[in-house]
Amino acid sequence: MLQTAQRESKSKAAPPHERYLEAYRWMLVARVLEEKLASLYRGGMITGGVYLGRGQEAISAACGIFLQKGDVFAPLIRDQAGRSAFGEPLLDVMRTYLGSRQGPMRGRDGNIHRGRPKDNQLAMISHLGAMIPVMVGKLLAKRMKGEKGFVGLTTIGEGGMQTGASHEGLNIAAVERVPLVVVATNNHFAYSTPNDRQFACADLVDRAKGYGYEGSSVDGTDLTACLEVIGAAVQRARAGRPPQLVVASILRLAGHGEHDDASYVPTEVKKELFARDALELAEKLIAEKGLGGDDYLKKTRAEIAAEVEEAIATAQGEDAPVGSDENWCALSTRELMDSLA
Amino acid sequence: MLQTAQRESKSKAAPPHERYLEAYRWMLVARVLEEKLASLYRGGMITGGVYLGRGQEAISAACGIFLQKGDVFAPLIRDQAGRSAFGEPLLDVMRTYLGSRQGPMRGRDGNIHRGRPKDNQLAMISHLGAMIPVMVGKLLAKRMKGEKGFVGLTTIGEGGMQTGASHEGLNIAAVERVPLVVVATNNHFAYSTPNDRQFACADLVDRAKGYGYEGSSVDGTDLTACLEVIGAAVQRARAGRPPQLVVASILRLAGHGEHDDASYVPTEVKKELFARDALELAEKLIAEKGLGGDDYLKKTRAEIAAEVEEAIATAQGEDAPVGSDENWCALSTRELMDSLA
Amino acid sequence: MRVEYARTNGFAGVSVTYLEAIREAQAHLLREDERVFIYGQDIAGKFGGAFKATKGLAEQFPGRVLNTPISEDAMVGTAIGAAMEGMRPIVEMQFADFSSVALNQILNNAGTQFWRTQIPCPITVRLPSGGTKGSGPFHSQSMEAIYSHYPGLVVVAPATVEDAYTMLIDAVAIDDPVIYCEHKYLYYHLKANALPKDRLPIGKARVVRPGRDLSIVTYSAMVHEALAVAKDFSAKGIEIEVIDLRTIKPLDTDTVLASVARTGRLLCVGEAFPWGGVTAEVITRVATEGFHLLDAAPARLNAKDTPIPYHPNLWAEHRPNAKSIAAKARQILAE
Amino acid sequence: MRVEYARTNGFAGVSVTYLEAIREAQAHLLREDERVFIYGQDIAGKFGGAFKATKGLAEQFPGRVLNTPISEDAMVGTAIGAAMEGMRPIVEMQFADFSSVALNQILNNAGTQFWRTQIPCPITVRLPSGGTKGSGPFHSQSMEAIYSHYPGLVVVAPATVEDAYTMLIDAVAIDDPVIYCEHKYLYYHLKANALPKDRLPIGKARVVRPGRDLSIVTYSAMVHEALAVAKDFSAKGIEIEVIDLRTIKPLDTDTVLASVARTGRLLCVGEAFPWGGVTAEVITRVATEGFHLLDAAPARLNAKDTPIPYHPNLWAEHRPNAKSIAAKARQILAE
Ligand SMILES: Cc1ncc(C[n+]2csc(CCOP(=O)(O)OP(=O)(O)O)c2C)c(N)n1
Ligand SMILES: Cc1ncc(C[n+]2csc(CCOP(=O)(O)OP(=O)(O)O)c2C)c(N)n1
Ligand SMILES: [Mg+2]
Ligand SMILES: [Mg+2]
Repeated sequence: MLQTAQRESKSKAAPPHERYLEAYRWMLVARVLEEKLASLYRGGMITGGVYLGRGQEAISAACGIFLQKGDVFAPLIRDQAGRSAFGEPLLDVMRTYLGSRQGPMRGRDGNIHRGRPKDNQLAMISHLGAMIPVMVGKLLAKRMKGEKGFVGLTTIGEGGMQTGASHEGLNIAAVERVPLVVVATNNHFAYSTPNDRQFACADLVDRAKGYGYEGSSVDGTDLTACLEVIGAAVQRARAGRPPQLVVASILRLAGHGEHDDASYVPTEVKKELFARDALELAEKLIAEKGLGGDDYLKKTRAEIAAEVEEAIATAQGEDAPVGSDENWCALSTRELMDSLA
Repeated sequence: MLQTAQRESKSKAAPPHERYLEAYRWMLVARVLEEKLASLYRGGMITGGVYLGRGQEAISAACGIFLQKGDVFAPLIRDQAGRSAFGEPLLDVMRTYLGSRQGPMRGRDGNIHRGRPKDNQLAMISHLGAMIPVMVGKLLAKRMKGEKGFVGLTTIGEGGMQTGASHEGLNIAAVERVPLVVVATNNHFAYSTPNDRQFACADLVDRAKGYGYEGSSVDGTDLTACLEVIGAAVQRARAGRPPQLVVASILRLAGHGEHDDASYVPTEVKKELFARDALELAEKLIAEKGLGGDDYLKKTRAEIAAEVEEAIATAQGEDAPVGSDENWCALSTRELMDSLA
Repeated sequence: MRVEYARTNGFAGVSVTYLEAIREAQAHLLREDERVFIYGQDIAGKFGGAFKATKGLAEQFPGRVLNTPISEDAMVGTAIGAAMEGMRPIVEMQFADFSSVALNQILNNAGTQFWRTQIPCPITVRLPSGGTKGSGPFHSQSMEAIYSHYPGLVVVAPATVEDAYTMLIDAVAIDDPVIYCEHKYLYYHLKANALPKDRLPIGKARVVRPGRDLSIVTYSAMVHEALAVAKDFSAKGIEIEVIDLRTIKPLDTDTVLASVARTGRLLCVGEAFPWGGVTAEVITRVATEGFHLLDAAPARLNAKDTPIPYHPNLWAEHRPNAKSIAAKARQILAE
Repeated sequence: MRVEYARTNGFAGVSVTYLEAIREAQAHLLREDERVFIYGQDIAGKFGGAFKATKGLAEQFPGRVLNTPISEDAMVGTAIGAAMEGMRPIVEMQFADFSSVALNQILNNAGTQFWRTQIPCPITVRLPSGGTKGSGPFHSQSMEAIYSHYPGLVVVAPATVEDAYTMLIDAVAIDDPVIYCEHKYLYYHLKANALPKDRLPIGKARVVRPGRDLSIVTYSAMVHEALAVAKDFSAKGIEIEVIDLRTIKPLDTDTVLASVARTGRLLCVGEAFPWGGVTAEVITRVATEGFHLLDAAPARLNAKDTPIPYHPNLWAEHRPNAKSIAAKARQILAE
C-alpha cells in the first residue's frame, strides 16, 4: 500500500498544526475503509462483527501519528485511523475481515482482534482493560533491556475504564513509572449504556490524580486539539514524566457494531457539540483555508478509495483457511501438546 | 458479655467528643483481647494465622460506633475494635481462634474470616476488595425492599485498594448511589510492601473525586479526629449524600500477622507522627483531663481483662468440631449435592 | 416458590424460540416473585441486551432490570449481597467468556457463602455460552466444567426450548447459586410450539431418544448433533440412545448408568475443551460405578485443545459435529 | 537454554528442603539467564516472600526481584507483555487461591497468545498450592485442573525436592506459559541430601515405586501419602505401584497405561475438588485408551465437595490421606 500520507503537504496557507493534513489523511483512510467495511457487511461478505471508529478518527489518528519506530501501540476497537497511521497495511484489515488465510491472524481471530505484535502493534483480547498491563510489561522489559526514548500508547473507552483490569493496569504503570500514554475516549455510550450507569464522577480525567498520572482533556471532534493534546502527552511520557491520561469527548457516530442501529441514542444527544463529526469539521477547515491545494479533498479521497479497492481485490483473490490444513497446536513447543483422545 | 461500654461516662471534665470514652473502651477491648490472642498464639494454642489491629483501634472503633441496628458492617483484618463496637461477642472471637465447634464459623473458617451475616456483620473472604460489591448488594437490596435511613460501612487497606475488585466495587457503589462509607487505612505497609510499590498518587483520598465520592482524610492516631471525620461521613451517607471515602493514616504497630516480626519496617518510619499509638494518646488525654473519674483507666482495663478471661475460659471448655460429625454439604439444597464416588 | 409453568403462556399455538423462552421465563419470574431483579450490561431500556434476552422487560418492570458498568466481578458481588438480603438476582453476563473476570466472586464468594455462614446465596448467573459462526476465541466459550469443579454451585445447560424455560424458573427458585449455561447457537435455531406446562426438575437427565446399541451422553447444543446422528444410524438399523444431561452438576449418574446398562457402549460428547470437563467426569463415573456394564471401551469427543477459531472453516473443524460424532460412533460399534 | 543442573549446587552433602530447592532454582535462573526476573507481592527486600521462596534474591540480583501492588491480574498481564518482549518472567502468587483474580490473563491472554499471534509467551506462574493445617477455604486450594482444562498452558506439580528444582528451571526455559504448582505442605516437610545433577523432563511421569497388584496414580503431596500406603501393604505382601504424574498437562498417558498393563488395577488420588479434574482425566484416559488392561473398576479419591475447612479436625477428613487411600486400595484389591 502507498504510504502516501507520508508526503509533505503542498499547501500555501499554514495548517493549524504542522501534521494536520497528514493526520487528516489517516482519518480519511479510516473513514473510507470503514464505510467500505460497512457495505461489505451489509452485503453479507463479512462473517462476525464489524466495529467502526466513526467519529473517533481525530483522536485515533493523533494516537498513531506521534508514535515512532520502537514505540508500542495497543489499539482497541475504534482505532482504524491510529492503526493505519502506525503502519498497519490496509491489506491486513481486508484479509482479516474477508477471511483470507494470509491475514495476520490467519483466520484464528477476526476483525479488530488483529494485530502485529512483532511490529509492536499488540493484538487485543476482548476483555476490556486486559491490554493495559500487557503494555506495561512491554515497556518494563524494554527498559530492562536498556532501550531508551520509547513510549507506549494504549486506548480505552469510558466503559472499559470501569473494569478491574484497567484499574490494576493503570495503577501498576504508575508504580513502575513506565512511559505510557492512555487515551480514554468517552463517546458517551458503552454499547447501549450511557455514562450515568457507567460511572458517577464529574469527569473521568479526575481519575488521573488518583493514579499519579498527568491528566488532560480534549475535544475529540477537533483535530487540532487532538494533535496538540495527545502530541504533548506523548512528548511528556517520552521525556520521562509520569504516565499520561488523556480523556477525549465525542459521540460514537455508528452503532456499537454494524449489527446495531443505536436507536437507543436520544436525538438531543445527537445535537450536542461533542456529537459533531470530526472529519466534516476537518474538511470544512481544509476547504476554507485551501490547505493542500486545489481539489485536495477530492484527490485524496480518490487516492484512498483506490488503495482500499486494491486491498479488497487482493484479499478477495486469496484462499480462505482450511480446517484440514490447520496446525491445531496451541503451544510453540509442539512436543508438549497433550495427546487427547 | 457485659456491654459495659454502653454505659454513660460519669466524668466531670468534658471529653473532646461526646462518645470519646465509649470509643476508647472499644479500643481497649480490642487491645486487651488482641494482646491475649498474641500470647495464646505464642503459646501454641492457636492454629493458623493471627492478624491484629494494633495501632488501628481509633479508626476501627470509630467505624463501629456510629452504626445502628439495620446498618451493615463489612470489617477486614484489623477491625477488632469496630467488630466489638458493632456488637460482636468476645466469645465469637475466642471460639473462632480456639477452635470451638460452637464458634460462628463452626470450624469451617477461622480468625478474621468470622462473621455474623444474619446480624449484618459480613464474613469476609480473603480476596481483598471482594466485600465491597457484596456490601453494595446488601444496601441496594435494602433500598429495593423499602428500608430507609440505613448505611453500610466497609474497610480496606491501602494495598487492597489496588485490586480490581475494589475498583469495580467502589465505582458501582457510586453508580447505584448507595449509602456507603469506605474507610481506607493507609498503615504504610501491605504485608511487607511499602507505599511506593503499591500506588503512585500523592494521597489515596485523591481517588474519591474520580469515583464521585466525597473524600476526607484523618489522622488515625487521633481518636477525636477519627470520631469526628468518620462520624460525619456516616452522617452524610445516611443523609443521602454520595458514597464517602475516608482515608486514615497510621503505622501498623504489629507484624502483618503474629508470625511476622515486621523487621522490614525502617526505624525512621517508626519515628513518624503517624507511627504513634492511638491508644496511648487517648489514655494520656483521659488521664490529663481526668475523664471517667478516678482510676478509670485501671478499672476499665481490669473489667475488660475479666471479660476476655471469661470468654477464653468458656471457649476452652468447649469441644472442637469432629470430622465424623461434620455435615459435608456445600449447598443449602441438600438433594442437589452431587453424589461423587 | 410454587410455579405454575406457562400459566402466563403468551405463546400457546405460535412458535417460541429458545431465546424467547429465556425472556418469558424472566418475565414470569419478575411477575411472580418481587424478590427477582436482573443485573447486567445493556439489558435495560429499549435495547434489552446484546441478544435481546430481556427485551421489553425494563419497561414492563421498572427498576428491576438494571444496567451495570462493565464490571463483571462487581456485578456478581452485588448480586451476592442482594441475595444475602433476601433478593433473587439474575446476573446476565454478556458472554460466558467474560465471566472469567467474575470467577473469583462466583467460586470463592457465592460458592462458599452458605457453607461458611449458613446464609443461602440464591443467585442465578446466566452465561451465553458456546460457539457460533465467526465469534472467535473470546465470544464462544463453554465454561461449565470450571464452575462444576468447585464446590457450592449448581450448573445447568438446557438443550431445548422447554428446558430453557422451566430450568431458568427453577434455577431462580433454588436457594443456592446456579450457573445457567444458555447456548447462543440455539437462541434462534431452536423453536417449540408452546411453552411447557410441566417439567423435569433440575438434577435429572433425560433420555431424548431410546436405543439399544450405543449411548451418546451429551448436553446443550451437542444434543441436536447427536440426535441427527442417531436418526441417521437408525435408518441403517443401528439404534443409538441419546441422553441429554440437562444438569452438569449435580450429574444424574443413575440415568447414565441405566442407559449404559441397556447399550453396553458409551460415547460422551461435549463442545468444551477436551482436558477434563464434563465428558471426562461422565466417563469416570461409568468406569468407576458401572465398569461391568461396558462391553467396549467408552469414548469421548470434545472441541480441540486450542482456542476457538474465528473463521467458519476452522471453527467447523474445531467443534464436534454430526460428522465427527458419527465417525466416533462407528468406531465404538465396530469394537 | 542449556542448563547444567546444580552446577551451582550450594547444598551437596547438607540437606535441602523443597522450598530451598525452589529458591535455589530461581537463584540459578537469575544467575544463568539475564532475561529472567521475578514479579510478585512481598518477594523483594530482606523479606523474600510470604514463604521465603525468594529470600536473599533481591539483594543478590538488584532490580530483578520486584514487589508488586496487590494486583494479580496486572502482575500476570505485565509478565505477558515482558515475555512478548523477550524476557522470562516468573510470577509468584502469594497463594494459588489468589490466582482466581488473574485467571483471565492466564487463560485468555497467556494461553491464547502464541496461537493467535505466533509470538511465544514464556511466563512461569508459581502457585503455592494445597492444604496445610489451619489455612482454611482461601489459602489451601489446588487449581491445576482449571488451568489444564483450557488450551495453551503447561501445568506441572513437582512432588519431590529434585523435581521442584529441575522442573522450575525447565519451566522457565519452555517457550510457553507454565503453571508451576508448588505444594506448601512440602515446603519444609520434604528434604533431600543435595540438588539433583540431572533430571526427568517436563511431560514425563515417574514410577516412584514398582508393584504388580495395583497402580496408584497421583501427584504432588499425595505421592507421599500413597508411598506410605504402598510401604504398608508391601509388608502384607501386596505390591502397589505408585506413579507420580509430575506434569498435569501434558499428561503422560503412556507411563500410566504401562503401569495399568502391569497391575490391571487403578486408583487415582488427588487433593483437589472431586468433580472433574486430574483424577477424572486420568481414569478417562485409561478407560478410553486402556480399557482392556483393567481387571477391575478403576477408582478415584479426592478432597470432599465442599470448601476446604479451617479446623485441623475437619481438614484431616476433607483431604485424602494414607488411611483413606488404604481403605480404597483394599476395596479395589478385593474386587
Ligand atoms: C470484561 C468485558 N466485559 C464485556 C465486554 C463486552 N463489550 C465489548 S465492547 C463493550 C462496550 C465498550 O464500551 P467502551 O469501553 O465505552 O468503548 P466503546 O465501545 O464506546 O468505544 C462491551 C460491554 C468486554 N469486551 N469485556
Ligand atoms: C487478592 C489478594 N491478593 C493477595 C492477598 C494476600 N494478602 C492478605 S493481606 C495482604 C496485605 C494487605 O495490605 P493492606 O490492604 O494495606 O491491609 P493491611 O494488612 O495493611 O491492613 C495481602 C497481600 C489477598 N488477601 N488478596
Ligand atoms: Mg464508550
Ligand atoms: Mg496496609
